[in-house]
Amino acid sequence: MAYEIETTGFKGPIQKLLEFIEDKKYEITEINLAKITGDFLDYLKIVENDEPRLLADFIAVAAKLILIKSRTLIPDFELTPEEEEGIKDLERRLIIYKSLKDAEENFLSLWKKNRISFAKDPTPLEQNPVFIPSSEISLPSLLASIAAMRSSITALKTQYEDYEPLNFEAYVSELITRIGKSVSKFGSVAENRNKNEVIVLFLALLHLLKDNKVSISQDSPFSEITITPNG
Amino acid sequence: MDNTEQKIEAVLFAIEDPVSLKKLASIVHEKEEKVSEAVESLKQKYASEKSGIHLVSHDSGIQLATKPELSPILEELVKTEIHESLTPAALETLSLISYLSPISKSSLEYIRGVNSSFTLRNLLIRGLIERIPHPKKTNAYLYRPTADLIRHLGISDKNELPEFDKYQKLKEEIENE
Amino acid sequence: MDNTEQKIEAVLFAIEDPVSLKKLASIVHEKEEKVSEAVESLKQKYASEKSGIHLVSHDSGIQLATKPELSPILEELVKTEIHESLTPAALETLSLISYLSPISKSSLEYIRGVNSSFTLRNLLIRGLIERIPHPKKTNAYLYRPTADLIRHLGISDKNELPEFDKYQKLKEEIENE
Repeated sequence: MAYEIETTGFKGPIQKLLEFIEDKKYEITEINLAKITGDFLDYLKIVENDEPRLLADFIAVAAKLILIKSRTLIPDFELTPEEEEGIKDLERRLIIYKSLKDAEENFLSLWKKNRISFAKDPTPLEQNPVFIPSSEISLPSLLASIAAMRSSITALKTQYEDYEPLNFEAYVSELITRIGKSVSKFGSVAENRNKNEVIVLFLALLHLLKDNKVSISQDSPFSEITITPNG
Repeated sequence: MDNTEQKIEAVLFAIEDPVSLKKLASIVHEKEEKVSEAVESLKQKYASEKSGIHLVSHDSGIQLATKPELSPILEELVKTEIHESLTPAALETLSLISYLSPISKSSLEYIRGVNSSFTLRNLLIRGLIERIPHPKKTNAYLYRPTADLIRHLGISDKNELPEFDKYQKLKEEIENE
Repeated sequence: MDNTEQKIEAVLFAIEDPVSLKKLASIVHEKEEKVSEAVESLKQKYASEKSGIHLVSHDSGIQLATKPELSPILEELVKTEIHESLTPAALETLSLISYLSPISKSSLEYIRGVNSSFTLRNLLIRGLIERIPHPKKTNAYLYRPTADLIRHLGISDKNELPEFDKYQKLKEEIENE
């Protein structure tokens, strides 16, 4: 049953973010979130490798961290009310998640104790059960029931099969090719891409920047980003 | 604290069948004499108190059971259960078993996405389905509609179910997973 | 003599699954209020006395079961399947559902930050959680622990989870999102 694979053992974006903060013994504040943005972006590579199905969830959080980081770096960087709300929401989720981690500890300690309260063993099934039909059982009702289940099975399959992981590496190399040896605009690179792709492209750009492969410049907030290849 | 009595009560509760003193002693790791005393004390407790259950001794052993004067209530219980209408979960399971029989519990659960132990038991007790040993797995079963159900539906064979062929593919799909 | 309590005890003993107050009331032909009082008194009796069994409460009803401290004795007698290991994702989801039940998939995903469809499906099939229709949204569900899970945690009511109350406030907050 191939598509029952779970995201076993792999940490979600909120959990991972909390871990970065707690490793540094930080409080959950916007300033501190900005400080661990780099760690989180580095971690995306691992996600992409080990659990690509989770990449989209991670990117959604990464996008918020980038906003926070930008605000700390660029003094008059302005956020839309929705972006502000998104950042507040991220902080709130971290706080909720953190307090529920304690609940999980409590739960696990009970589970591990293995102190089970047993119900009575079900009575053995009779050899000759009495036939007890009911008015709900008819040819049309049985057909309607299996038809409904058929469509839910199909939905389950499509949900799994339609999934296409975003390949970070591919975006980085695509970006290198697009930029080539000449100066490019990010706007033209990101043209006709969906939101997730634009975010990945932007992350790929930051990646190149970190590796000193490119230099970037932007005249004012929200204006075009100019990419210049190094060397 | 000595809790032999408590242990014995729990064991008698969990096991439906009569249990011999000897077996009880081995389960609770105590001497038969001590177990016998504890059983006596339990018997007193249930007899004296306004309890709905009591301890019965047979040749084959000791057993917890409902008091005989309460049997009308249990008849009432059976009546209530029988007249209960089929839940949507039960109808769903019945439909799958009718169309895809013989089918295993794990295939059923895979399609329904929920645990089906309780529903299967219910359908078995009502004589709507029956189980046969799984040809390949030990201690596993395959489920199929009873002849009574087929008759009740007014057909002579399950393949007369509406759009029967169309849904056979569903079975292959699941089994290929 | 009024023997509602006695009758209820007999019924609870006879049925293996949790029974709702409503169903109990219809079987013993009494008002739900009266049944609820009798259940409370039974609960006290089993809890206070050096009994080997006790009453477990669940959203779906009440059930008689052995006391958790006697688990070692019974484990040898009764086979149990659900206490298999939990993956981190399953553990996280299961603990959230236990503390915040009934909870929607969207609230769960809001907290966890990851799609939880597969984990929920696995937990449903293992019989650790169950779903009920969402009271306000069509085709949506709320998730809660099963009676089996409550018993496997060795508690007699989900509000016996450590620091349970603390998390109920948090629940309101999340629902206001």
